[in-house]
Amino acid sequence: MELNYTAADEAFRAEIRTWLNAHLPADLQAKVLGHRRLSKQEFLSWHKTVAAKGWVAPGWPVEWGGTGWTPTQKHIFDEECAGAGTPQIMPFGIAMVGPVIMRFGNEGQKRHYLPRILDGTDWWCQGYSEPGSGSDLASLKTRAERRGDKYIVNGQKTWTTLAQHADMIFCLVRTDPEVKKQEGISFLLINMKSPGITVRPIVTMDEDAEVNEVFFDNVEVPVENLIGEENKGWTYAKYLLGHERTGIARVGGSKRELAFLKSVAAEQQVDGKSLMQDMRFASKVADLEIELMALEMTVLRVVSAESHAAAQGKGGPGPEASLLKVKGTEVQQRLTELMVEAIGPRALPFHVDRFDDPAKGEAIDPLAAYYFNYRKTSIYGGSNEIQKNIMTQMILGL
Amino acid sequence: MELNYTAADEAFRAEIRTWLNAHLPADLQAKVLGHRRLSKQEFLSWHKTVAAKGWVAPGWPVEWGGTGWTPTQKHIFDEECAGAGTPQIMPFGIAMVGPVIMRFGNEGQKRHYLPRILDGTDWWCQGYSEPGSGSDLASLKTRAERRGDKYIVNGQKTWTTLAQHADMIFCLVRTDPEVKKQEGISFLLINMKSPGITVRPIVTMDEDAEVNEVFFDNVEVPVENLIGEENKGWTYAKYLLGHERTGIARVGGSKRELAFLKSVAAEQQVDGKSLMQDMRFASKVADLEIELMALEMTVLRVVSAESHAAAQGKGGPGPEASLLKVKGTEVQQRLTELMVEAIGPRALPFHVDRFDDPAKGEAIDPLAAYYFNYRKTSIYGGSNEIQKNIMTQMILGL
Amino acid sequence: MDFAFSEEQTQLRDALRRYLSQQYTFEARKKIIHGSGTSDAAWTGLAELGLMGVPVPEPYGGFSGTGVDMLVVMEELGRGLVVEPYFATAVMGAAFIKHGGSDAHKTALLPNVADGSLKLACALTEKQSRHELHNVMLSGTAQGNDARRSAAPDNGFSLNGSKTVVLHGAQADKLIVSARTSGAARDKSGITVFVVDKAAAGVTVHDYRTIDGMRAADVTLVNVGVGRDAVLGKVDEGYALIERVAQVGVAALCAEAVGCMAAINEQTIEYLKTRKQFGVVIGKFQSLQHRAAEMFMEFEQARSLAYLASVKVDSADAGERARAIHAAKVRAGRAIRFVGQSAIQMHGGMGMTDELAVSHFFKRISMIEATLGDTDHHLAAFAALGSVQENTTAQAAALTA
Amino acid sequence: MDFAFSEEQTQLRDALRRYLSQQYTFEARKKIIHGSGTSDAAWTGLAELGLMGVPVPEPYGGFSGTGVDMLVVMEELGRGLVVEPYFATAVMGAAFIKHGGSDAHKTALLPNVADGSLKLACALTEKQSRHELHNVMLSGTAQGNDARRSAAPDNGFSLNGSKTVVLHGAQADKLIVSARTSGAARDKSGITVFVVDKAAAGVTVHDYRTIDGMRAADVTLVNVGVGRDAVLGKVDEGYALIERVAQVGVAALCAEAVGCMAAINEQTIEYLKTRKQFGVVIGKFQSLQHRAAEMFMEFEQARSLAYLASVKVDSADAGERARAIHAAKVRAGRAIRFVGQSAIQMHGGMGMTDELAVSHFFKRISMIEATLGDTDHHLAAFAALGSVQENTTAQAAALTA
Repeated sequence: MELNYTAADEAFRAEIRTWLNAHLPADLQAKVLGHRRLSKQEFLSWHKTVAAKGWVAPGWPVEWGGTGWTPTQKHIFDEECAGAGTPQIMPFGIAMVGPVIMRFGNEGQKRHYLPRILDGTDWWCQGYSEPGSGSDLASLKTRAERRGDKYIVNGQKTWTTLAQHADMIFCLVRTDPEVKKQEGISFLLINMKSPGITVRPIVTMDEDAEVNEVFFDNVEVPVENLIGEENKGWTYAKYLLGHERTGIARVGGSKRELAFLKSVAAEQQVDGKSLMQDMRFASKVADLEIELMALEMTVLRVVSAESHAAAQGKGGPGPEASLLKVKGTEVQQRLTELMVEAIGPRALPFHVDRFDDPAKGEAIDPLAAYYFNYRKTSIYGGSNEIQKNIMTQMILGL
Repeated sequence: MELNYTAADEAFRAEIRTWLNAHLPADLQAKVLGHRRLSKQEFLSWHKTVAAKGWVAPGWPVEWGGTGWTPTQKHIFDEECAGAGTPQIMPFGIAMVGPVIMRFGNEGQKRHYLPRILDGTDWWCQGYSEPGSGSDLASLKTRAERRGDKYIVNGQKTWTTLAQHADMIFCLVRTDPEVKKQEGISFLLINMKSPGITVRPIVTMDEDAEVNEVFFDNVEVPVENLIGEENKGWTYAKYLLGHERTGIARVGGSKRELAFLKSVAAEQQVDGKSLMQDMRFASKVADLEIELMALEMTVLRVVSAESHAAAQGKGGPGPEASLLKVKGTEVQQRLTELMVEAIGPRALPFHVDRFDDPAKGEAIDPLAAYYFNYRKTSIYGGSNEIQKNIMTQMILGL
Repeated sequence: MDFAFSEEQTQLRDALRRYLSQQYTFEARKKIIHGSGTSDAAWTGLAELGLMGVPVPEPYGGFSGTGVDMLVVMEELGRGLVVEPYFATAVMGAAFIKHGGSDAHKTALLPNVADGSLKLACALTEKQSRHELHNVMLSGTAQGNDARRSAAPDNGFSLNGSKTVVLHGAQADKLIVSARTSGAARDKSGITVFVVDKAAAGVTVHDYRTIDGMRAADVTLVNVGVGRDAVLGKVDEGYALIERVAQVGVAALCAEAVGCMAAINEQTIEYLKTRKQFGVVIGKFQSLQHRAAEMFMEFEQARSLAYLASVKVDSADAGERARAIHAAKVRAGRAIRFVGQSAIQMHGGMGMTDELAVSHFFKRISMIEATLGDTDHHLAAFAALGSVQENTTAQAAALTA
Repeated sequence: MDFAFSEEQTQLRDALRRYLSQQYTFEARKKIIHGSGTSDAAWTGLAELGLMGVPVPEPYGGFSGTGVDMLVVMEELGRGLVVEPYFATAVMGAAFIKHGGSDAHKTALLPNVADGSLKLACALTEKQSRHELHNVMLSGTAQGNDARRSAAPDNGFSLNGSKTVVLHGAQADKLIVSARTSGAARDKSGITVFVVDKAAAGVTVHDYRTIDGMRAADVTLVNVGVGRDAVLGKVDEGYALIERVAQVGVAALCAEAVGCMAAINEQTIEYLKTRKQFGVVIGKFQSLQHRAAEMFMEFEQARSLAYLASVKVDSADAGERARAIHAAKVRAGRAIRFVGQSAIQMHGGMGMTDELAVSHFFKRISMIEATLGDTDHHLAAFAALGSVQENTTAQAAALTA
């Protein structure tokens, strides 16, 4: 057991940090650190900066533009980016559809799509959930009927994150309604500019428009946009959900937010002293910090197990990802709770007009909205109840 | 809404308190307050004292020896007894089988058993649970076969509280194995001295012998010991479980234990001051005290609703009893947790030889055992999971 | 010992619930919060129901309502998710006049509160004060020669400073302002409470939305001159008045939270009964059932102490009053967190949307938690009250001695 | 960054687990705890496996084991619910000698620890001290003329006072005793640590069971004379040594708790898979499934920090060491409460019995929580360390400045 980073790891960290210091624009960083809302252009410009450096897809094979980093290096990279306050690299292309295309796509699909994902040409979104199919994803109803060399797609997807920015959507569609629900699903890539697609924003309780409904009205999709075999889409979907999950705990981001929480609390007064000197509040922060320390160690244990497995030619993470998802979101949500607690009645003002610019207003302005927004984390990506079901079955065998 | 007691209520309280002061023996009180273990004789002598005063069965009709008190008066009586530290009046006769006999028994049964319950001649125990039938009580297997004017009983009961002291046991037995499980159950009264009954103590984790296994090997029971009709026992069993539940919250006892907790904590030092001055510990106590205040109000709301219902000739409490059971046991268990926390490493010594006498050792000696013992409260009498099921179905309609 | 509501209370509740369900629908409310923030029509409607008069003493045109009457009103306003300035005006504002006003104040102001023609707002919180209402820096300076003092009238004060998160500050006609007239920022003495005309020279009000659909304002006072007759209570001794009024406010907020949570629980149960996944309604999943049962229990426990607070808020016994108020806010706070978060979680993605009422209820109760002292604030205050053990017997008391 | 155990560690673990599962069965253990409290045979068996030598430096006949080696041992002893005086002797006792002993102490004592022929116990806690190991009143008085002082040898001390809950005090050959040699009861300076022969005149030991099946003792010292050569560390500066040794102890207890919780979780899952109610195994009920999943998560989180503590306990960086130790004990404490209580609850009545191992595990981990500082104690200590933010980038750090 060796829980210190090697000198090589530390050198790697220094390299990342130096590069981030030089290339992360201060205004962009200020927005991220200040919990402000980012534009498409801002996400994209950062994606392109990282892509130009060759670091945008550390999880990909080197031949397709990956980095060849060890699991530990990937972890360090994630942590440094999160700590620095970089915009998130959207996962829909790099972490989701990319690996599916790589694994199950044909050569033409790989050559066409992968470089465009890498360099940011295509912004992808995810067409999984439907109004009637949330936790029970396999019950999806969006139909794709083959007509000649086209599929005709009809139906609706929902909770489609940032679909308003997207060029492409990967969709689970029903191609055979007669068989068992998991067996009639296919995996289609659809151009968002296709006639018949309508995107309608869903306003969330923080009055943001992160998610959308996407409607398909006789949308024509070329058959060459099918991934793998028809009616085998459920296999690919599950692969996608199980791929690259250690980042799911978001330890780096939570460490940054913990520091932010402390800085906010330190400025609040209670009983004539700083709120961080208040035993009750300090205890809550300490408990949370300890939970986060434990989570970081748990992530690193999984990373370490991955490294050993990789060394023996075995693959990917198991159901531990469910643990990381649940604990990760609990920590994230708790951080936002304590931020709101810290600022007391000043949580109330809703200066939504200030949310695009950290120069407007104060650092505390977006915090209540951030709290409400983050309730999503225990719902999306397989709700925490679903994650507990997975642990129950896969780990505990109940 | 009138949340103060009336002058008449207060006078009633004073009467109870005066009587308790005069009649509760100091040594017995010291044992109860000191969490010591009581002998059969001690329970019984207190039962007889209260019975002699005519207060041992406040829930019974006056004609059978009840008090004619209002629900509020009954609540006050419970509270005063608990606060004073009287031994518990065993519920198996007074609160359980008594009401069943009164409601479903024949005249002969009433005239024979009820006075003996009242004056303590018969110590009753409860034959409900079996090794295979806990939460799923109706799956019980103990057989009673009719042979002439007798039932022949074979099988086993378990978790039988204080069966070692008992003269009589009321039993759910299976008289018809062919029908739906709820429909083949009968309610039998069995003399514990009958040949073929064996009582085997179950040692609990605090090394106490509160509960037992009771084995029936061809035990002969006269048919006149059947309550009501054969195979209708499940109805009577449910009646019993739903009867007289507001006491289930044990608010009076918890108030006494809260005072005890504070007295123990006040004597502990941390950081040069009393543990009750420690913000972390004081917060936990305050939270618990508030929960108990809320529970008391909730109980009084149920009592008040009962009074209104009684005034309109309607009967008893509903599924709110489940709420009182769950919250009541949570408070009781939390009290024991904080007592153990308060005394730190001094929780470890297990001076079980001192548990029968408060003059031996110190007040803190039995506290860890008390904590472990009280884990039972969320298990017995319908586990808290079962109570949540009941609330789900009966109140929420899910 | 009787928890039943009187016939009048039941009638008031029914009338109010009927009015709100017909006139103050979720859609109507949405228009209001995205419009000017309050509705004159609704205000008139509520006034016609007699709501503004409930807390006002009879001699001044009201009904001399008790804390329990206010509970009935606030519970329904919570259930209806009403964003009108009732709390600012009829709860807090009226309480300031009632507990601190002179006869002249009462005669001049209370009848107008009762008939709905006067709106009040309370400017107590400052940027640095968090939950401590004695943390006051806005200065009240007696008359004198320098620039500031010269603004004060004879025997009066000049007010200078800023308040923040003044609930419905911009919608009010008059502001009730706490000011530092002597001592240092956190002294409990040296605070004076003034009634200030919002239209007075030197008063600037910046109106904004709050995240729970209400309105609040930042209020700045520059050389605002007020006379002695603007003082509520006594000069330098205003903090006791503020504390007393805050208790009235806390009791009302707990009642409002109970109304909100009643609605949340109903909506969640309804959702569990209709939403299907895996071929069954999700209310069949035991983990959700048990969470719903826990929401029910949290709600009932919070309700019990909201009732207690509504009765004890009128008590003359300061210790008993404080104990009930602090306990109710703590218990409400715990319930708010659990009930609100659980409701959103069990609604899944739908719970995150602006479209369903449940998210609006969640936001409102969350902000109630942050108003007039949060859970920790009241927990600390409760713990500081010491071990007042009511109704324990002499024997048990002896143990603690 | 590698969490794998070495081949030697894996071998040690396997050998120990095999030994315990064969020789130290639940029934065998029960006989021990209801008999003399410890087993000579087991002690010999463990010694033969080399267990006592793990923490002892090689020059003194041991294996110079690391914190991780001790983790491996303690986790297995936890899993086996071993009641032998390993913690008192090889963890705490050996650490006192290693960190505070002179060469003479080491030479005289450590080889005997390593071969199992010497048992130690640490007498630190007093009735009033609760979790504060600097709360020491047992007096160490330098030589002098009065009755007490005359008992002290030349240049030595006379010890007078009482200790309580001395783990395995009666089973030990020598006691390591903290004494007040100057200052007042709660001063951190003025404490001196002594090695005292249990057989010395004036030493009385009262042996008793502990509720978790161990043994402890009340120890009374009356005019016990000890020489300068009995001092571990420096006179009046013993508290730093005690703190250092307590860290070693905490790391070991966390590892033991992890072993216990691993067993508890396995037993609970097994019970859920076999116990039937309502015609199905109860593991099919979702509320129990989710609780089991939460137990799993609690366990894994506690395990992660037990690992960290086992590595950092050897660190020369005092801040880093304290941070990891406090965090591990807090996290273990949270897990202990949840895992233990849940296991009993899900076992139903069977969980309450002395018959199943699960109740014994529950008692043991509960007492671990109360040993060497409880959750609140370490939480306070952790919070007091301040915001040491490791591995955050310069940008984030700037925010907190």
